[in-house]
Amino acid sequence: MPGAPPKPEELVQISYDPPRADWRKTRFDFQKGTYCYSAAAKNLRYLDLPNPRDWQPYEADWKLPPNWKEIILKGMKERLEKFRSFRLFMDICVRCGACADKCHFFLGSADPKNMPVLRAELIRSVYRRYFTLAGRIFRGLAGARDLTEDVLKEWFYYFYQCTECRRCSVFCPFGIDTAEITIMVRELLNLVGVNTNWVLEPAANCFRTGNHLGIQPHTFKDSIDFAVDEIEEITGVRVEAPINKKGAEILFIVPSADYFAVPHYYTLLGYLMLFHEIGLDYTFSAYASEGGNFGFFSSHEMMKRLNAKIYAEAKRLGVKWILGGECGHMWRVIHQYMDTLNGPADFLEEPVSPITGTRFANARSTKMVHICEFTSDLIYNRKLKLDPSRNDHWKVTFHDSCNPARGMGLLEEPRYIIRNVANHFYEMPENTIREQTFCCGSGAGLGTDENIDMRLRGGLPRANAAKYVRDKYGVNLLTCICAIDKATLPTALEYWTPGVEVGGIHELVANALVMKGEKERITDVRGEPLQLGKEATVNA
Amino acid sequence: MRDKVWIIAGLLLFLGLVTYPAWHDLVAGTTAKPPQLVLPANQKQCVAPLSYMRTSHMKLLLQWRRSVVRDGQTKYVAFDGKVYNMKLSGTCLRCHSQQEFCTRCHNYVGVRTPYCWNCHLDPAQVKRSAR
Amino acid sequence: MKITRKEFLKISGACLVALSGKEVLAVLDNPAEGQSSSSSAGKARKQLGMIVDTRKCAKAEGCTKCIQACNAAHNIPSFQDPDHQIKWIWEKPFDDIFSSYETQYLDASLKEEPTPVLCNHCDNPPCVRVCPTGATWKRPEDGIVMMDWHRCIGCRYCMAACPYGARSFNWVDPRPHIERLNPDFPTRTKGVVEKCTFCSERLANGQLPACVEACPEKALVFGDVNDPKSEVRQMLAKSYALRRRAELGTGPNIYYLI
Amino acid sequence: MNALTSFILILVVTGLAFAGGEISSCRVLLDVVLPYAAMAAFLVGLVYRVLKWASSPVPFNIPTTCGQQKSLSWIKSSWIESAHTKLGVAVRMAIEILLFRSLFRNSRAQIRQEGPRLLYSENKWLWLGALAFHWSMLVIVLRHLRFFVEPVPRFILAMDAVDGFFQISAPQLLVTDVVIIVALLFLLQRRLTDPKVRYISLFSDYLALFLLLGIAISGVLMRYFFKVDLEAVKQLAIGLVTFSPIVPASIGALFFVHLTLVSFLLAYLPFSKLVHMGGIFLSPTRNLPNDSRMVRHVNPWNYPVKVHTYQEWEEEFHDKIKAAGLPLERE
Repeated sequence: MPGAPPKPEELVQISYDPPRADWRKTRFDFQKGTYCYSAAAKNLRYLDLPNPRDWQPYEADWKLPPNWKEIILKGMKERLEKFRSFRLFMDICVRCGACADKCHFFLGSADPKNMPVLRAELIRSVYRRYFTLAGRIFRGLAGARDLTEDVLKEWFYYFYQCTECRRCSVFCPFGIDTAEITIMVRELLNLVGVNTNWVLEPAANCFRTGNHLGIQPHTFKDSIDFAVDEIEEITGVRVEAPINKKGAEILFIVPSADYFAVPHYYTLLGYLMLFHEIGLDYTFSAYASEGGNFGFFSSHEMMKRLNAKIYAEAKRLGVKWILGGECGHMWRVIHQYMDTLNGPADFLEEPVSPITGTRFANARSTKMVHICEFTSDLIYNRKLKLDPSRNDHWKVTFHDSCNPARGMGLLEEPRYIIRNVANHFYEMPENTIREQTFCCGSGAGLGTDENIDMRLRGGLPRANAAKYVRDKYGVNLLTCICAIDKATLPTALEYWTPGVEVGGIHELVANALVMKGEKERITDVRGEPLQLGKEATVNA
Repeated sequence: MRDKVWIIAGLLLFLGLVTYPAWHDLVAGTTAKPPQLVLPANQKQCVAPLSYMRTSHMKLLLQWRRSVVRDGQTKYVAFDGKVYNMKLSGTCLRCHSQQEFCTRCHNYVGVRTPYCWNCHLDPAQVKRSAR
Repeated sequence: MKITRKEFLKISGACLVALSGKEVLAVLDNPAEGQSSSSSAGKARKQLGMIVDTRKCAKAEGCTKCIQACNAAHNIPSFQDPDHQIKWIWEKPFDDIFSSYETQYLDASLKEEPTPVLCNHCDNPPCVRVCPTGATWKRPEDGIVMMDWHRCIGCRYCMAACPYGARSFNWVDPRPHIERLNPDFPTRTKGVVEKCTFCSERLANGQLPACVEACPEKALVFGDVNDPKSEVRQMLAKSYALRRRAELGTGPNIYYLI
Repeated sequence: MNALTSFILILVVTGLAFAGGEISSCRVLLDVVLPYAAMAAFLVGLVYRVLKWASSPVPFNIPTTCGQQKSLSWIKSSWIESAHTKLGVAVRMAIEILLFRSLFRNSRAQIRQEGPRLLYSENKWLWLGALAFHWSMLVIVLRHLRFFVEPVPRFILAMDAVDGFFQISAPQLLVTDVVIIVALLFLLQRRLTDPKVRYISLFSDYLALFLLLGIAISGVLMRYFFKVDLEAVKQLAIGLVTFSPIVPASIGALFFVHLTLVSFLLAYLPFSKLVHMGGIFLSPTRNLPNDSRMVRHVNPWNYPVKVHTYQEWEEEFHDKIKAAGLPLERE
C-alpha cells in the first residue's frame, strides 16, 4: 500500500498545458497511487479467464503469452466487426479538442494522456497501423504506431484511468464515447490476462456468491436482520424483510454495498422502512443479491454472466416485476444492456405500482423500475406521510451519478424526492450537474486504495463543485444514487471539501417518513440526535 | 446490417446529390458548347484585347468608374492608342448589346449580373421602349 | 433586398465611421482644411459657383425651364407624394430661403416670389463630413460637392447634415416614375441619396450646366468664384448678393442677386 | 513539425500543379484524368467506408442521454436531448449535424491553485469557427454547381445573391469566401497555439487544414485577383460531368492549382478523418432512442455464456442457506 497521499495543495501543482513533444514518444512510469494492482490468479481461474499468473504492473515482465500481439489484433478485428461504435469511433475523431478539459482525470491530474481524445488515440494509433490503408502505408505520418509491449502497458495504465463516465461524449460533436473505447480496450487486455484485482475479485465473488462482497447467504440474512433490528430501535416499528420468497410480487435488487457499507446502509434502512410502510409484497434474493456489475468493467461477456442472475431469479421466484435500488453503473447495465443481453423478460409483467396503480410504461420491456421512479410516484400520489423537517440538520445537494444521468436520463426523479423529504436543497453549478455531472473519480473499478492518488485527482472537479455550495449555502450533505459514489466520495470530499457528508436519497426518505405506530424519533437513521441538528450544521 | 434501409437510402441520396450535375446535363442534353454571343457588327476591336476582356472586363469597368466618377477623367487611351470615352452606356453599349452579349454570358457562367443595369441604361432598350 | 441591404450597411457604415476615423484623422492632421470654411487655403483653388439673379428670374413668370432641363438631363423621377420627391433644382418662396433678412414690410407678392434653389456646393460641406463611405466628397479641382452613387449606402446622414435640404432620398425605385429616360445618364436605385452635381458630366464636355443653358432670361450665371476675372466675380463685385444661411459657416457658393 | 511537414506537402502539390498547368501535355492529366480519378476515389471510398461501418452491427442501445428520460407522465421528458421517439432522434440528429449542438456546450476549465478552485467559462469559439467553416464550405460547394449545370438553377443564383449581400466591388465580394478563410485560419491558429490541441494534433490534422486553405485561397485569388476564363472553366466542367471531356486551351495557371487541390481533397477525404462527414450519421450515442427499457434492442450476435446457476449456487451453499432459515429448492 502506498503511503498517505500528498496534501491537496501539493496535488494541484499542475498545469493544463502539455509539453510540446510528440505524445507517441513520451514515456510514463507506474507511479504508486495511480494504478490498480493486478488480478489474482485464483480469480481468473474461477472465471475461466486466460493467462492466470502472478504479476504486477510495476514489474518489467508482465508474463504475457508469447502470441499476445496476435491475440490482441485478432481481438481488435473481431470487435471492430461486432461493434459499430468501436469502428466508427476509431475513424471519425477530428481531434478538435472539445473533450480535452471535460475529463475529471485530466482536470485533476493534467496528464495530457487523460484527455479523452488522447486516451482514445492510444488505441486509435494502433488501429490505424493494422486496420487502415493509410496507416499501413504511411505509418507515423498517418498517425499510426506499432503495437508493442510498451503500448500495451500504456493502455493498461490509461484505460484504468477512465471511469467510463461518458462526460466527454456529451461534448463530442460526433458523440464519440470514450466509455465504449475503454470497454473495448479492457476486453482486449483481458484476452491476454492483463486485468486488475479490484475488478475481477468482485466479479468472481459475484459469480460465486451472488454479490461483489462475497457475502454468503447466511451472512446476507444476518445483515438484513440486523438492519431490521436497527430500524426497530430507531422507529419502534418492526419491519419485515423477506428473502428468496417465492410468489412475491416484486423482486428487489440493490448493490451489495448497501448491506454493509456506510453510508449505503442508511439507504437500505430507508428501503426497508418505505416498503413496510406501503405494505409492499416484495423479496430480496440471496442468489441475485447484487445489482452492481463489475463484469461491466472487464467485458461485455462478463457483464452478461453476472447480470443473468437477475432475470433467472425473477423467473425462479415467480415475481411479476423487478425493482432496483440506488446504484450507478448497475442502472447503466439494466437500462441499456440487460434486456438485450439476457432478455426477453417475457415471463414478467409490465410493472405496475401496487400502491398507486401507476403503469411504468417506460420499463414495459425490461420490467425493471428504478427505486427513484417508484418512490417519486408514491410521493406524487400522496401515498407517503413525510416530515421533511426531520432532515433540517442537512443542507442537501444532489450529485447526479454518471450512469443514471448520461446512460439513462434519470435526472428529475431524485430531485423530486429530495424536495419532498428535505427543506434545504441546493444545486451545484450548472455545468457540474445533470448530463454534465462529474464522476466521483473512482468508478468503473478504480475505487481501490492503492489507486488513491488518481482517485483524489479524479474526484477534484466533483469535490470542487461541492465546495462551492458548501461555502455558499453551508451544504453539509451530498446525496447521490450510486453505490460507488457512496463508497468513494466520502474520501474525496474529506480530502478536498471537509464538512460535506455523503448520503443516499432513501436515507433522507427514511428520516422524513412518518410511519404508522412509530415512536418519537430521537435520532436520524445515522443515530445522530435530531434536536441537535441545527448545532451540528454549524459545527460542520 | 442495422438500419439497413436508412443507410442505403442515405447513401443513394448522397450519390444522387453528388452526381446531380451529370444526371441533369445528360437528361437536359447539355453540351460543353458555350453561348453564341452576338458580336458587334460595326467594330473589329474592343478597347482591350479579347483575352483580357474575357477574364477581366470587370476590372476595366471598375477602373473606368473610378476615373470618371472620382477622378473626373473621362478619356481612356486604349492599348492600341485609340481614345475612348469612358462610358458604360455611351461606349460599351454602342457596340455590345446588353441582352445578347453581357447577360447571355453572365447567365451561362451563373455570375449574377452586377447591379450596373439598376442605374445604367441600355440605349437600345430605351429607344425600343420609347417607340 | 435592396432596402435591407441599405439598412444593414447603414449600421455597419455608422460603425465604420466610429472605427475607421479616416476623416477624423484627416481633420486632426490638417485642422485648417477640416474646420475653416473659406480660409486662405481654399482661395487659390478653383471653386465653381452660381449666381441667381432673382430680378431677371422674376421677369419670366411661371417659368420652370431650368428645372425641366435638369430633370430631363438627369432622369429625375416625378412623384405626387412630396415625401418621395427627388429635387436637384427646385423653387422655394423667397422669404423661406432668406427669412433672416426679412424686413416685415416686404410686399406679399415679393415674399412669395418663387426662387430657384439647389445644392450650394459649400466650401465646407457638412454632408461630406458625415458621409461614412466617402460616397460624397468635395472635388479638389473645381470645388463641386460630388456624389458616387455606387458607394452610397443610403444612411442619409448627409441629408440630416445639409442645412439646405438639397439632398433627396430614393424611397422607391425611381425608374418607373421617369417620364422620358435619358440613356446617357444613369438613373438611381431605391436606397441612394442624390443631389445636384453642377452637371459635372456636361462640364467634362465643355458645356454649361443644363439649368444655366436652359434659362431664357439668363438669370443663372455659372463660373469660378475664386477667379477674380470670371463673370461671376465681376457681377458679385458690382452688386450686393445674398447667400443662404451663410452664418452657418458652410460657405455656400450660390449667390442671389436681389 | 507536423504542421511544417503538411504545409510543405501542400506547397509541393501546389507547385506541381502550377508547373503542370504550364505544360500542355500535362493538361489532359490535370484537367481530365485527375478529376475523374479523384471523384471515383471519393465516391467509391466514401460508400465503402459507410458500408464498412454499417457492416458492424449495433449490439447495444447506448445513446448518451443529455436530458430527462421519458418515465412518469408528470415529469417533463427531454424529447430531443434524451429522445425516446424516432422523431426526437431525427430532430436530435438534425440539430447535431446542422447546428453542432454538442460543440455548443463547450466550456473551458482552468485551475487556480489557491483553494484550489476549478473555474469553468463559456467557450463558444470552436463552435463558431467550426460552424462558420462548415456552412461556408457547403454554400461554396453548392455555388460551384453553376459551372456544372446548364442552365444554372435558380436557387444557386438566389444563394449567390444572399452571399453577395454587401454588394462590394465587382465581382461581388461573397461573404462565404471571407468567412471560410477566416474560419480556417482560426482553426489553424487554435491548433498551433492552444497547447492542448497542439499536443493532440497529428500530421493529418494540419494537412486537412492546409489543403482546405489552399483550395479556398486559390479560389479566392481566381475570383478576385488573377482572373481566369470562366467560360472555359464551365466548358471543362460540363465536359467532365457529361463524360465528353474537352481540354480548353487556356484557363489560367491558378485554376490548375485549385483543381488539383480539390482532387486531392476528394481522393483523400474517404481515407482520412474527414469521413466524419458520413460518420456522424451513424454515431450510436446520438442516433439511438433512449427507449431501451421500453423496447427490447436485439443484439444479432448475442451468444449464451457460462453462468453460475441457482442450482449450482444452492448446492454450494446448501447448508448455510438451511442454517439461515432461507427457503431451499431441494431440502
